[in-house]
Amino acid sequence: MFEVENLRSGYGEIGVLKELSFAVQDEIFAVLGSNGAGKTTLLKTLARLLPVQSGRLKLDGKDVTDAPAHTMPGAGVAYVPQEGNVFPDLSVMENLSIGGRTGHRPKAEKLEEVFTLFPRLKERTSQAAGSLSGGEGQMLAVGRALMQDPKVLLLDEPSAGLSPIFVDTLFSSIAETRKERGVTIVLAEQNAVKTLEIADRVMVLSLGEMHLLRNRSELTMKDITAAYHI
Amino acid sequence: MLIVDAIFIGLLEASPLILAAMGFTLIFYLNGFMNIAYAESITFGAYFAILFNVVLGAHFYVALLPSMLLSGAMSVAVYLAIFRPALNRGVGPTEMIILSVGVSFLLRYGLILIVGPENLFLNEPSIVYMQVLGLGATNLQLVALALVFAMAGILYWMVYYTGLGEQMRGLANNRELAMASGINPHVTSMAIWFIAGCAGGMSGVFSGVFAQVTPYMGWNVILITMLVTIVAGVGSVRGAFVAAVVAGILTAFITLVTKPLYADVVLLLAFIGVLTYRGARTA
Amino acid sequence: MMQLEATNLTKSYHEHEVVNIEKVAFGAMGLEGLIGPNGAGKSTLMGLLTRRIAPTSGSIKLSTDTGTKSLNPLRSHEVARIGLIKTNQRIQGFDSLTIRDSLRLAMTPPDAEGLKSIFAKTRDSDEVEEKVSYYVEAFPFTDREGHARSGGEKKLVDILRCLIAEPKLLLMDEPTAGLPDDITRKVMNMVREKVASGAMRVVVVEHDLPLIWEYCDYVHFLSEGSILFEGEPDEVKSNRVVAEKYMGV
Amino acid sequence: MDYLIFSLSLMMVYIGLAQLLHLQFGMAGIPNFGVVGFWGIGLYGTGVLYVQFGFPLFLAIIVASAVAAAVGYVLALLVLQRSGQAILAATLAFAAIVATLVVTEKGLTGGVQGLGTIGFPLRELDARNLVYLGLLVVIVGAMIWVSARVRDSRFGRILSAIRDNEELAASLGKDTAATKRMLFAITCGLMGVLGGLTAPLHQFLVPYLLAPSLTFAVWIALVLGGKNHNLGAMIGVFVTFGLFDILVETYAPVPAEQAILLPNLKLFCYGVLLVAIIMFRPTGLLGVDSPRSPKRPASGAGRDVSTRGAE
Repeated sequence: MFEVENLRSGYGEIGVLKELSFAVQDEIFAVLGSNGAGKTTLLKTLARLLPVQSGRLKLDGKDVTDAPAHTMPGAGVAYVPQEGNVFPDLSVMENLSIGGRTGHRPKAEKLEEVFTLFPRLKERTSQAAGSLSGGEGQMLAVGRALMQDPKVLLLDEPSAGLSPIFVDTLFSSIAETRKERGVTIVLAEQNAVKTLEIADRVMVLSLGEMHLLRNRSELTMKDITAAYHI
Repeated sequence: MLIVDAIFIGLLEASPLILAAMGFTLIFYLNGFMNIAYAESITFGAYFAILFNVVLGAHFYVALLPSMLLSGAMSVAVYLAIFRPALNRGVGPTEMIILSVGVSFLLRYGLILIVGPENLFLNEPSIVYMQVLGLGATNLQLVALALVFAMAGILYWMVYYTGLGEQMRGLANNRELAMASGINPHVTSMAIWFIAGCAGGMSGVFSGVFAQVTPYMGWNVILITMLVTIVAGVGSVRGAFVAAVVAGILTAFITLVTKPLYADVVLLLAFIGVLTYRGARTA
Repeated sequence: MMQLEATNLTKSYHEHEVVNIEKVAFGAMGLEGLIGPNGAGKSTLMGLLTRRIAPTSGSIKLSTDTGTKSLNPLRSHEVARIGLIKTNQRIQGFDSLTIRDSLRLAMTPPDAEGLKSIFAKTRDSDEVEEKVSYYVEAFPFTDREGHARSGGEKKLVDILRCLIAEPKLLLMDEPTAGLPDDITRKVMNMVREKVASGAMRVVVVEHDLPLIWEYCDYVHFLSEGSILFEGEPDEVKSNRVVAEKYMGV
Repeated sequence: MDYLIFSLSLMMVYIGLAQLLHLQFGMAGIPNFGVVGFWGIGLYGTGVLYVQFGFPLFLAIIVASAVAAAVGYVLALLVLQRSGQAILAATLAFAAIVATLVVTEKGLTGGVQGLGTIGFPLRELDARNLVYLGLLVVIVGAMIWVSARVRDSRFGRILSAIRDNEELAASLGKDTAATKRMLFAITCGLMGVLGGLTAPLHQFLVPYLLAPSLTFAVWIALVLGGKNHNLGAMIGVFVTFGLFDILVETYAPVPAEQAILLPNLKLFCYGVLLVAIIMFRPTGLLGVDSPRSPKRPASGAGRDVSTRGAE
């Protein structure tokens, strides 16, 4: 799916990612790391919201290093940022509807799927997204992304700031999405335990560099702890 | 009776203002700056109407549509030529306003250099006075009122119930997420500037037909439009609609109970008061 | 004696509680660290302590030798004047001021900057110039007489502004983000010296945990808006709750 | 009064207003769009006190200016801590209120008929006109000199800090709100002084003088000359008022029938200039003043101004 070669990226003059190379296959690809490891920067760059400072980015073999952000959904990439992941003034329904603009299937069908996955959203269709609780907001954000009918779903720390019950629900929804719809998922997380339950492969970032990249089965908590410096 | 009078007169007087406030708000909401050159969308709308109605001799109601569309086209042209490059260069909101003052001067005095400073008059459709609910009004006023409200309704519907409105509000709300959701910021912005220009143009045509067409007519209502927009809160089209109607009725009411000129003073003081409590805070 | 104390402090956005702290005290231990996973509410807590963010409920008090003062009714600049200053996580600066002017500004007291100063003969006292030179020359700025050039230099100036202002309690919000390693160490060594000399107390919010373990005398662990554990670095490091919350058990 | 001396006197007033706006906007970042209102309070206040109440001219100017300063202070209390757009709208509204009140209060101001200034000391064409122009030059020169002092002073440093990042300045213990209020009240008072000094130049004070076009003319001049440069205001007024109003309108050989279009052409050119400046040279013709710091170590590396932000 995604091929990343010698990627450097960051904000303005500040470099965050240093020479990152990896490839995402049809899988749940987890990016773990402590605060400030560069997870958000990586996902934003994949979504083309941050310029690539150097290196290449390919999607399905096609070079998208300089593709404008708004063409990415058409190419099958949906992105859920960690912060600002809904349109606060728009209603729940409108948020979903904005997501539903891409893809070929009818909106109604996709809506039904999202409501099956997150029944709570159905009860709140006319409520402004800004007034949702943290967990509901996160569900809406994922739901909006799924409305795009993506091939690749980029999720940036969906568990951040959520209560444990919501985290459980959310992660099982993510696993279900993978299983039912075959969507490739790039999941950036700090929550290693939950992530290891559903990921196929795991890349651990530490201060902008790749600490390790392995299959889940070859990975122990100890490997991760080292990268977290605890 | 005073109140009914006020409401009726207020609605009649506010009708062009409602459209102007809504169009102005759209741009304010989308691009985050007060576009003083929006005054020229209003003025040019009226002059386009002069072109079709007086010069080319079309019926007033026939001239309305092309005038409106041309005004929208001009709005897009100005956006593409000046405002978009400036926004891309990161010009701040206050400088954008000053820039829009420059654009406003350029357009207005350019217009005067071409057509002259004289006041012009549109050929009104034949006027019939009628009694509605015990109040006197002309058929033109009533048609204008109906058309303005229809247009305002269409704008409202467009902003709140169509895909374009959704995209526009999404873009204004969270630009990054909007782009990540596949909204093309350029196309959406152009659409908004076009629609805002159309609303301004129509507002200008009606202001023109009720009084006269002058190069300063847009300028004369831009202050009140700005204030209405700010009072309505940053970029709620719904709010601009309500605030424009309220401002119109309030002006009419104050005019009826006091000396006419004090109406402006009271209204302006009220606006400053609202800004004190509602304006966005800095440190 | 010097202590910043928050009691029953809460902050909610849209009924979503970001911070809920029963009681916490900063500044008692010298150089302290505040750590926690993403979304724990660290930045919100910093904002609450310096009155940039209004709390939903709760009280904040600063106790010094001269007495105890409630911060709740104070405005941002008043908080700074009683000796509580914060460095910024995101790059903040005065674009038109040179590095030196920016530092001079930070250490000039209010009564020296009034209208009268317009007609003063010299602008800044020798004492000010000396101190400014000390800080500017301690670091390898590209242009010591001009403006901060890179994001890193701006970030460094932000920290130096706070150090030169000599607050009683300095809050540092992610000081290392965007700074090269050697500069970070130099800054932290400087901070450690200042704390050791008793000039100020410091709280560092950081995601660079090795730095926390190395420099801090005491560490507060914040998760889900509450202080879950406090102690010396080794205790915190080996604490199960801390590891679990970071890793997400 | 000789037309050239009249024009030059008016030009001095414009330079003074632009210089004060430089202090407000260029230095402290306060977008005052009510310049004509404060100037107008000075103008009409002086006229009314002098004509209707028999105040001596200079006492009338002082009282009227004090009113302008007080109004500035109140307005500052109300809106100065709000966003730039709110300040802009509120000051614009304030100027409209002043203009409206001048029309409504006919008893005092003469309304649209105007207030005859019979008895002002400058009616005769004699040396006093030149002396008055000299006085204006001195006053405006003093304003420019004080601005330079402000720029180089600790007070000016705070103003720059507020303009660049008010929240950061407050977090360092600066009472930014009080500083802005004080600056605003004083400079608005001085705008009143300039208004008061304008009163004797006119035979009649008419409400038309209070049209917002004065505010815009001052803004255009400042932005054109360079809002962050101490001489930007002066250069800007030379280029706009000096070039168009004085040189072209007075001396250009334009046939009478086209001459009526000249003011429109002038304003059209203002618009083009303003757009071009903001698009291509946002710091104005003169760019940015390099801040002088009195003490610098001998190493004295070259000062690079190019990295300074446009703001």
